[in-house]
Amino acid sequence: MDIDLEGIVIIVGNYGSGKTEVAINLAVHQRQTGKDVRIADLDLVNPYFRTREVKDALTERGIDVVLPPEKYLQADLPILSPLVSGMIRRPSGLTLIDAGGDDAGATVLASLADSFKDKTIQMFQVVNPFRPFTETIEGCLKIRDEIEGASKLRITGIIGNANLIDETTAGHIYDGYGFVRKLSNKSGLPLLCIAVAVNLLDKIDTKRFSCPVLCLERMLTLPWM
Amino acid sequence: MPKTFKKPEALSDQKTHYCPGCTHGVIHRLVAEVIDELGVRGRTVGIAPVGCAVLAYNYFTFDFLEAAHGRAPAMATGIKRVRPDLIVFTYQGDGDLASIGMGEIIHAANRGEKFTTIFVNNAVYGMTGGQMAPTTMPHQRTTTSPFGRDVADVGMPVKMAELLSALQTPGYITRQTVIKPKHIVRAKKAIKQAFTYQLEGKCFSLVEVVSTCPVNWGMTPLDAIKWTEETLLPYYQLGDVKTPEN
Amino acid sequence: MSYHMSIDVERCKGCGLCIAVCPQHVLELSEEVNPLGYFPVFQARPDDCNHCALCCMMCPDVAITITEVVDDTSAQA
Amino acid sequence: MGKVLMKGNEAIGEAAIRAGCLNYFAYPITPQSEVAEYLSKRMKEVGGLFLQGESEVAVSYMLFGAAACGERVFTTSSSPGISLMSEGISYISGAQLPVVFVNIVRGGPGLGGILPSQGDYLQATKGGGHGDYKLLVMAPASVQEAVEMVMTAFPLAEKYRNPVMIIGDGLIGQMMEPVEFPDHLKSEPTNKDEWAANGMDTRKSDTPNIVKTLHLDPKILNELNLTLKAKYERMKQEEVRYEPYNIDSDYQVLIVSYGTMSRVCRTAVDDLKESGFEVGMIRPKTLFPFPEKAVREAAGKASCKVVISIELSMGQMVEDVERSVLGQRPVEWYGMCGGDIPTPEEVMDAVKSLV
Repeated sequence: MDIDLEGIVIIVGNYGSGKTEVAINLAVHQRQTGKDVRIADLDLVNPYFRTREVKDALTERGIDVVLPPEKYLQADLPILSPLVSGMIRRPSGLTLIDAGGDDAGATVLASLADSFKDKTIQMFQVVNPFRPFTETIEGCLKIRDEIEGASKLRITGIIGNANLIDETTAGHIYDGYGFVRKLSNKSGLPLLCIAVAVNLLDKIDTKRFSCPVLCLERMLTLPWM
Repeated sequence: MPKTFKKPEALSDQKTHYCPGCTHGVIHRLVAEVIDELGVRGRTVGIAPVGCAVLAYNYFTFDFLEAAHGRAPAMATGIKRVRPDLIVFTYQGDGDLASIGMGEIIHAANRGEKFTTIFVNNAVYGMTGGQMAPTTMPHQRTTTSPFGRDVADVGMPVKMAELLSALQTPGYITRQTVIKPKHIVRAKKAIKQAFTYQLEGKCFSLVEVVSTCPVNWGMTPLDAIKWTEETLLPYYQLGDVKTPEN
Repeated sequence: MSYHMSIDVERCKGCGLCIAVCPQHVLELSEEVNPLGYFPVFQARPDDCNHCALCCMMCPDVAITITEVVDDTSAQA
Repeated sequence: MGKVLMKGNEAIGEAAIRAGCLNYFAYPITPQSEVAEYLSKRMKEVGGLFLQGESEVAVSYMLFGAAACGERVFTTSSSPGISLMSEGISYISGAQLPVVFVNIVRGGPGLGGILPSQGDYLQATKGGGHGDYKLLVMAPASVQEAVEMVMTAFPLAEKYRNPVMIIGDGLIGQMMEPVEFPDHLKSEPTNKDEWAANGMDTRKSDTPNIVKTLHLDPKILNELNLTLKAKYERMKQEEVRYEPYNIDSDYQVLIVSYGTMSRVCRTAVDDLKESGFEVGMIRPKTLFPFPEKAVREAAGKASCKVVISIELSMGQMVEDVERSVLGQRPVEWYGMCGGDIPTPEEVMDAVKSLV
């Protein structure tokens, strides 16, 4: 039971669901299996905690990171790199796209519709039931509708990311798994995997899950850590 | 037909600081009469501007706020949004509303805020000593246009009623004056209509009142009325410019 | 029923707007200064007043009022 | 309700609702726009009000209007926006209205940048607008603390009839932490009928209330300013909040630091302690009133050789620290304010270089 992705994979979700952390870790994980991996930061709405902050760490691992030009990296501007449409038109290996939060962040995807045409695309909704607006199944489904409406693309699967950062316990992981299972049943969307922080792994009985576990190493850290 | 006449209840006993012949006093009285007639004194909040009417809160007998220059429409928005049951009006002059507060009045009108603005246009900054206003007439001399307003340099006088009427949001925008009894009767009707729209929760309403400033114009009160009639009214034409129905 | 017009001398600023609108030419400016320093208006020809109230309407200082006087003669009539 | 994972900006918005403030006027500016985005959804759910004003100037007077008729109201903005609101803040202070402001500070001067900064210390604590006024200023160091400060800010603003400002740098607004919303922070009834222009019928009175800032009589204006001064003195007596850290050790250096910067300093203090180098820290939670006595006493400790103010600004807090230390020890400064945050190692080097 392992995660095996290829082609174009888009990561979406509500604000703070952990999309970027999940996307980065997916990139690292898939790279470790020997695939060619590229990741594009399409978060045009949130100026903090973006993929661009871990560019060097990813590049060292042989992952191709597509970002706006260097001089605009800290700008408060919605700059979409022209490289993005190129990488979508000619995908090879795994092409990961880290979209911004909510429908607002997913809107940019609609502008790339020409590039997405005739391509098979997988789009995963990251869900953390400990976040506002996604505490209920209805909340998650509402966000799914909003994102699909804004991006003009269909969500094809779910990634569970139940956590309270440093205060996450095994209980939270089990509860979160139960929640995304229910969401999967209700929505008919398959569960790709659930994310579990690396330091919690030995406290978790992964046999309780019928989906793969993505081991999450926190890369977007705070300055005092 | 003989009739009685007395000070409205909504007007206080205080003597105003306005100069002899200044029509602010007439406009104050009309607002007070309308508030009395609508029976809303106990739930009215007025907002005084920066300008000659800065002390307006002394002349009425209901709650009042005093605003910073031009910001009265933002304050009125604040009140009306949290207490829609209150009857709110701003009382603003031409410098206050058409210059420093242009942004506030346009956006309040465009949002369709349900308050009423009484806009007193006397084509000059009264309070600060007769300087040029956005509504000063071409060639009109003021203390900052000593050679007369040069429209090539500072543009034409702003017609606020028409400018606000260009907004697509429904509203009641009218221009009146109070220089003669017949005008006063119409002005009062317009003010009452404006407050009635507010009471009905219908729309933003603004009554521009073309007014006089004998002292800063350098005229007797009667000459000021004549000058208003001959010079201001042909440019600032009277009547409803916009009604919520059209 | 009759009407009584009164001018509050202390409120009047002597602007003369009422004089100009009075159709009966009842009003004139006084020669005496009021406490505010103005020469207030007074009814020079009170008998000509028909209580049309145009002066009241024009006065920016609410200095003129007209009240109803209930007297015996009008009650009998 | 258990803990939820929230961004500082969202938590600030939610905290206001939990504190009973259902009126929010704002204008978007990075890095705090998430408050408006969050509340544009949440206020609908709870039947509250969100209005996006046409400018920060207008917003500050919408706050004035809403507060003047006795309703709880707040806004959030970031540095350039607060500069624009400073006009209104002066009027709100002069009219003695309870309004809560949150400033998610970004780099300056001018447009500066969108990354974290503490460059608005002086603006917040010494004025910003015109006239003799002061805000009660609080600075959280975590998302949970931001929640508690916002919830405390409303009753404090009402107690003093004075604006309260919460200063969070961009990182506090943007980072996510687990939070919970205390329900013990309930506020007492206010005396608003005595002053609010809420309509005479509302308070069953026939005496108008007038909310104004114009006082042409010099004696009356002087009296108002004396009243304000007495209020600020009372804040100094009753509202000083701070957190001492490692203050029982025989520290050679005393750090004064607040907000995000203090969290980096905390890590540095821990790491230095492991290497046998003791450093104490006072973290002001209120910037006005400043914890003068705590800093003075901590600086006076026999082992303490030097005091250092560590900030994401070019030493704006130094003069408050100097004023508190009263010349007992030299006062130094370390910091940066381009958007980068010093690492714990850089702080350790700065501290070690002092002795």
